[in-house]
Amino acid sequence: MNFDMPNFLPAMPEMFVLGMTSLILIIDLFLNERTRVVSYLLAQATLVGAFILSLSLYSGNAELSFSDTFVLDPMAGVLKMAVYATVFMVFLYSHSYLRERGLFRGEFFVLALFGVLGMMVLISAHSFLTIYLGLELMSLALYAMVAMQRDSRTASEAAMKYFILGAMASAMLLYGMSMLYGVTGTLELTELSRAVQQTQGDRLLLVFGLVFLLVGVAFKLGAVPFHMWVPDVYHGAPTAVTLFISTAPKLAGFAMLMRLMVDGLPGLQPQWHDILVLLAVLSIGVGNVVAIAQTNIKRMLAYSGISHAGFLLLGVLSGTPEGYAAGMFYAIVYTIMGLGGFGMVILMSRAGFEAEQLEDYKGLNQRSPWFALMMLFIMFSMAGVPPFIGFWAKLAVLQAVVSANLMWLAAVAVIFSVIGAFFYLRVIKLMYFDQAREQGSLKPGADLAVVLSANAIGILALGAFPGALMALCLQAMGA
Amino acid sequence: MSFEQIIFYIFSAILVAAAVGVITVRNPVHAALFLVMCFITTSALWLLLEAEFLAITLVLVYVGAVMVLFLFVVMMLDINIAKMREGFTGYLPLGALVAGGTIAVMWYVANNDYFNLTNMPPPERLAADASNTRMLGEQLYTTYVYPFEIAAVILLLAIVAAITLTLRHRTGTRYQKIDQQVRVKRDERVRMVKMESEERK
Amino acid sequence: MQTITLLIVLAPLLGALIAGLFGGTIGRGGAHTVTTVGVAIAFVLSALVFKQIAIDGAESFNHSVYIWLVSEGIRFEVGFLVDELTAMMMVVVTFVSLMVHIYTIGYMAHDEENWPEGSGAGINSYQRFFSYISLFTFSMLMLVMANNFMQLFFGWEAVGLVSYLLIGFWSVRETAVFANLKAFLVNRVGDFGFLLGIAAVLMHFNTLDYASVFNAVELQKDVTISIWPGSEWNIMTVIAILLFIGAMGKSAQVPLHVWLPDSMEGPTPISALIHAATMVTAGIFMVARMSPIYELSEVALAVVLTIGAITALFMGFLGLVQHDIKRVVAYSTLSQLGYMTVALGASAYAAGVFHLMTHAFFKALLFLAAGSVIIAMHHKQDMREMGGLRKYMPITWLTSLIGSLALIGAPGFSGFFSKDSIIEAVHHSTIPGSGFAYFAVLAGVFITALYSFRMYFLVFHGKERMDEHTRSHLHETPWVVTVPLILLAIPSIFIGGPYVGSMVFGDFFSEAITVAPAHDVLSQVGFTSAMGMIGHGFLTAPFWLAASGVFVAWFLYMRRTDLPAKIVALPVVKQIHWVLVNKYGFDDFNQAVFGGGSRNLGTGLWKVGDVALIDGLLVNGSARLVGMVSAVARHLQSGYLYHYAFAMILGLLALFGLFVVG
Amino acid sequence: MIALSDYLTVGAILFGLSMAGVFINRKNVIILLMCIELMLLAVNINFIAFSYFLGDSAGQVFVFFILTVAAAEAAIGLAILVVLFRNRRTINVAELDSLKG
Repeated sequence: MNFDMPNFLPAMPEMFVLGMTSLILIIDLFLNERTRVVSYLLAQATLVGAFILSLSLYSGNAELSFSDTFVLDPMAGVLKMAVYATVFMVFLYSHSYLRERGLFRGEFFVLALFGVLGMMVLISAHSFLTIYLGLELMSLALYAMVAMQRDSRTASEAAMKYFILGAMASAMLLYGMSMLYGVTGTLELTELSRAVQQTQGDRLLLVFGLVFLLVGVAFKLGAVPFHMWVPDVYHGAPTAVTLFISTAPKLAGFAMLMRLMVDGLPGLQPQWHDILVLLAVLSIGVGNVVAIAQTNIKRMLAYSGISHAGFLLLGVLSGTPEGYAAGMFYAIVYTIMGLGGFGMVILMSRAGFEAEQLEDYKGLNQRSPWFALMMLFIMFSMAGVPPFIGFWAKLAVLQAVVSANLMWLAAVAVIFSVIGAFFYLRVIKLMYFDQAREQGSLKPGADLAVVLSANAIGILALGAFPGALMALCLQAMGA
Repeated sequence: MSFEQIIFYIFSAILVAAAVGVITVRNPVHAALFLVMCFITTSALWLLLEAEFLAITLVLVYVGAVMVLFLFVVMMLDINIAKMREGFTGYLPLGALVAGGTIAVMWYVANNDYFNLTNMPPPERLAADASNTRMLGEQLYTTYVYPFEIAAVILLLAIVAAITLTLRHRTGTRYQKIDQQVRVKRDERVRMVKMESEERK
Repeated sequence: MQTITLLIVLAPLLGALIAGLFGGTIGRGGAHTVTTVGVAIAFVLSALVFKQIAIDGAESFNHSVYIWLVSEGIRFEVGFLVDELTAMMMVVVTFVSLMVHIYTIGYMAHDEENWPEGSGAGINSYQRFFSYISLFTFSMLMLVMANNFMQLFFGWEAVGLVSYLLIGFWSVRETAVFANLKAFLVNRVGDFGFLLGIAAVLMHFNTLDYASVFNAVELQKDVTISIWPGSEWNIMTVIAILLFIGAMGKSAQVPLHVWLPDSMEGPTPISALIHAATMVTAGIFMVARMSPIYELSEVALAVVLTIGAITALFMGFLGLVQHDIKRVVAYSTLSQLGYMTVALGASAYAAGVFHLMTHAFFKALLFLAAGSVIIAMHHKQDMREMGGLRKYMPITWLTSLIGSLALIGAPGFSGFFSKDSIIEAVHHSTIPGSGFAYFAVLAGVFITALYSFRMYFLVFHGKERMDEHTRSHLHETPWVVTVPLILLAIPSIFIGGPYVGSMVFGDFFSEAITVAPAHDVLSQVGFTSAMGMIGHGFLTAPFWLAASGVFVAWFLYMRRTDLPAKIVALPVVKQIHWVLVNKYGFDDFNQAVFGGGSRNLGTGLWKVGDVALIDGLLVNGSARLVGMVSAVARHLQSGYLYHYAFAMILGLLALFGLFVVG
Repeated sequence: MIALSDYLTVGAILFGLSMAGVFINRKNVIILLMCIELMLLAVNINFIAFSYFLGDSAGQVFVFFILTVAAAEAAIGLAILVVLFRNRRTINVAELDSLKG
């Protein structure tokens, strides 16, 4: 028996995050209410450290390790850094929200960091095994976080629904993996793609497995018809957790899609292309249309997220590196916008009051012109109005679709996003033209005010200079 | 029909019947016991497939730990089983349709020629002293060391999450804090208060 | 030059940002100082640019400042094109804006009275207002200085946005909010055409840069496209008409004019700045800028001419029956915009733009004077409650008189030169519809004189009809109000004579504006000097029409004040009057058609006439359909776990059915 | 001899039954958790059967991990169930409908 020592270097960020998380877990035992902030600071330090590590490891090459179950390529590097940055923002946003609701506990940060670790594993996965384990590590952390507000009826209901449906979805994913394993005899993605290419004739079995796999991915991304959990969970979870669930896991979900489809099954491109077209059309349609009937802003943003997931799929299904880059760009941009959208909900809320209803946004302009303007940026960006970054993201995926000769698909996407623009504009109308229900100006904490302003202005600034981020995505996809 | 086949069909039949039991009985305790039966019969099938270690693990870990946890929760939650018995058969046809549809498609795929005996003949039986456990162990600690570590993290996460969600500090309970009780001083317990005498009304 | 142009644009923007974001901190004084200084800087620098370009004859300036994105060879960029046309617009915009800034200090001094007690919306409204008008100045400058279609569209939308914000500024008034909605909806129709026009440009020229497009038009002039099977359209005609639909919305041409009178719900300085002097002329400016395209399509020119003539004449009539002082001025603006459009249609772009300039001064003057009267009258706007204000407010009176004389085109005043040039140009035009247009602009002269002096006499002369309380408080407005009036009165008199020779009949605009030789009517008019024009002016029909208008006004509203009521009582006149009071029934017709249900959307849309009718049905109908689908679809999200699971299983089975078995 | 397809058929039947179980069970969340265990069991049967017939140990390794994860999953699922019961005094699936639309 011989055992070659694997190369640990590419996995340094994972090891660092795990070590720090365990450290926080122990240190937190010795903290009380007043000193709890140490856990928070350590968690932030963990993310910063991981960012630095990933950045220093970033190179143009792909590096395999741990018997090819792990890969560090440019896509993994960029997505991981995006995850750290996103979660860093999530923590910043959540800090005072958690404090006001008695949720400011070490476990929140520990679970979130476990979730981050899961995303990292998923992003760097190069075998069915690591994809599954990363996915589960991330999902289990998320289930627990949703239920963390133990005295909330809605949170526990949301957690239960999320758990049951999520477990079903991962079982389906596993079933698909078992079929593909049975046909190809391997779990490793490169070997898998080779074996798929060599499989002659009847591809029935492969497609059968593929469908199951895509169900699992579509569930994570919240694509129709596997989206039913999204609105309920976003609505029921504490807003800080919603903020977490709605952002960083999308990046991981995108990575999972890319690993499975592009790295693992390029040979089935015609088949998954068709399936993704269907999922994308349904998602964009249902997301935009049903959002109109919502009165709760968290649900509205949830449906908006569903439609964004559809757009993300549009980028991937084109099957070109440019398309993948567009999808990645979209995922990152959506994360930034989702942070802003739910961040605004946090900013408007205070102890004992959740600003969840659209009505709560009436006359925001009178109460705080600045934050009304910031919200306007975010809504315009989500609606895809130039010059905000959301516009470029939509443009990029539509270009990818058009270049794949799917004119009709682009047209459908545009029509539905025009319909969808209505509900974003309604928020703006409420803010600017309606009479406020409550008087008194909005006075958020200084940290929240700064974070949200930076986030919203970032949306505008990136819209003015989209080139760098786009170039990064293109580079990561080797386009 | 060979002995192997007899074993296979008997256990498979019990497995399927027990699975039907799990999803149809009302009483969750019965359902849990049916599930135990599923696990045990499955482990028998796995023995046929020369996966001895996993077959034993399934019984030890699943039946021994996980299903006990299930039963424990069922008992703890004190659910009104009488109410659980209402309505149900109404959805059965639709359920049967779903199950039938899914199984039909999957059966159609599973019985693809690709998987028949000629295309995929069973391998030679391993020698009696071949250790399945050793084989798995060697793999786990070398090739699959990275997933193995992640699995460890998942278990840690499960511990943290389960405790976070369910641990309660009961406010009504009184604890004895012996060290403090012993160290108590008179001034901490007795306070002299000067008061004006009051008239009886 | 690049630094200067950037400074011109950024100074007002910076002022707007400071006043808007830190309004609470810097207070009222800080807000008006910072914005006024910002605009003053822009004005001084614009004047400098004008001197360099127009007087010293420097090369026109065309540079990209910043490339936003290059997508498939198409550049999206920010850049400035400064030629004679732009330089003139810049001076006009910044000058009027500066005057309005100063004036607003006085006009809005007591703005808190306009808000209900304790209203959250009224907090810092003063600072907000300054922020908006500075932001408007920035947007307008971006619009006129653009060197490409994308920036033009940005400016176009930005001025629109600020305009809506300002119309609905007093958001606690229901009328203001309604007017705001109306302006928004009507402009959407126009913008839709505009956007389609830009899209057509992009499609056919594959660039958004003005210079590249204009260089390419000659090659493309005979290209046709088929809009629906069996009909071939010249691409230039299509582009020109689509762009003009945008201009119709912004410059309030019939039938997209309905929003402008209602926009008077906004504070008066806004009416002067946005709805008289600058924003509404954006359409005129745009058409003049696009002259190389319009010159290639006689069909488009005829459309422009006809629409302009209709607006010039019929909107003037409506000014006769209004009692609200601001609305009279608003209808007069509509009518004057019609004149400019007529000039464009007749290919006399220079005359149109020249009228744009003179009009900006004297109409801003009239509005601000009206505002001055309104301040003195404690925010009453009904002319029937005024009269004899001359002795209380001498400066306002005198400047109003100057403004009115300029408006009716009294020889020697600025309006005379511009308006007479237009009339003469139309007279020589051979574009289809020019006969009607000539009649319309001539008749318009009489109407203009009549309503202008009706207003003048009702307000400043005759019996004092206001109540005792108001009368006892009447006095001239403070200097921040009167100084801008005086400063605007000066160009209202003098700007015409010195420049008409070079700007209209000379080659001042020859670089900026293209006129096909066949259409060059201005050269046929044959004036060369201002004095010659004045001398000629006394002999021609327009002068006598204007004079008779003034006379009739004097007779009806000074001598025989009983007559107007009697005339209106005459059977035929009564009906006409009814039609006019109801603004040709634009509003009521649509109200009746749409009625009940979707009233808000409906009333906004019907006013746009036939187009909107179809639009209304389609848009409304489909919006409702989507709403219904949405309401039904959300019930699928039943909240039940087993339904969700069922959906997933069905999804899985459907994918099997489609991709595995099928 | 027992063919691979026989094992796969058992797995398929189990998987289909447990999916139907999630759908028809409207009273008790615990049964849903059991159905999920059953689903994973079906997957495991597949993996082990493939592993045996392919002569490749990776399938068994995968099952090892699935068992681990499933145990963790059960623990968290039951914890959520306990929280739910404490909040609502019921674990009736049909009463979990306060979030909808």
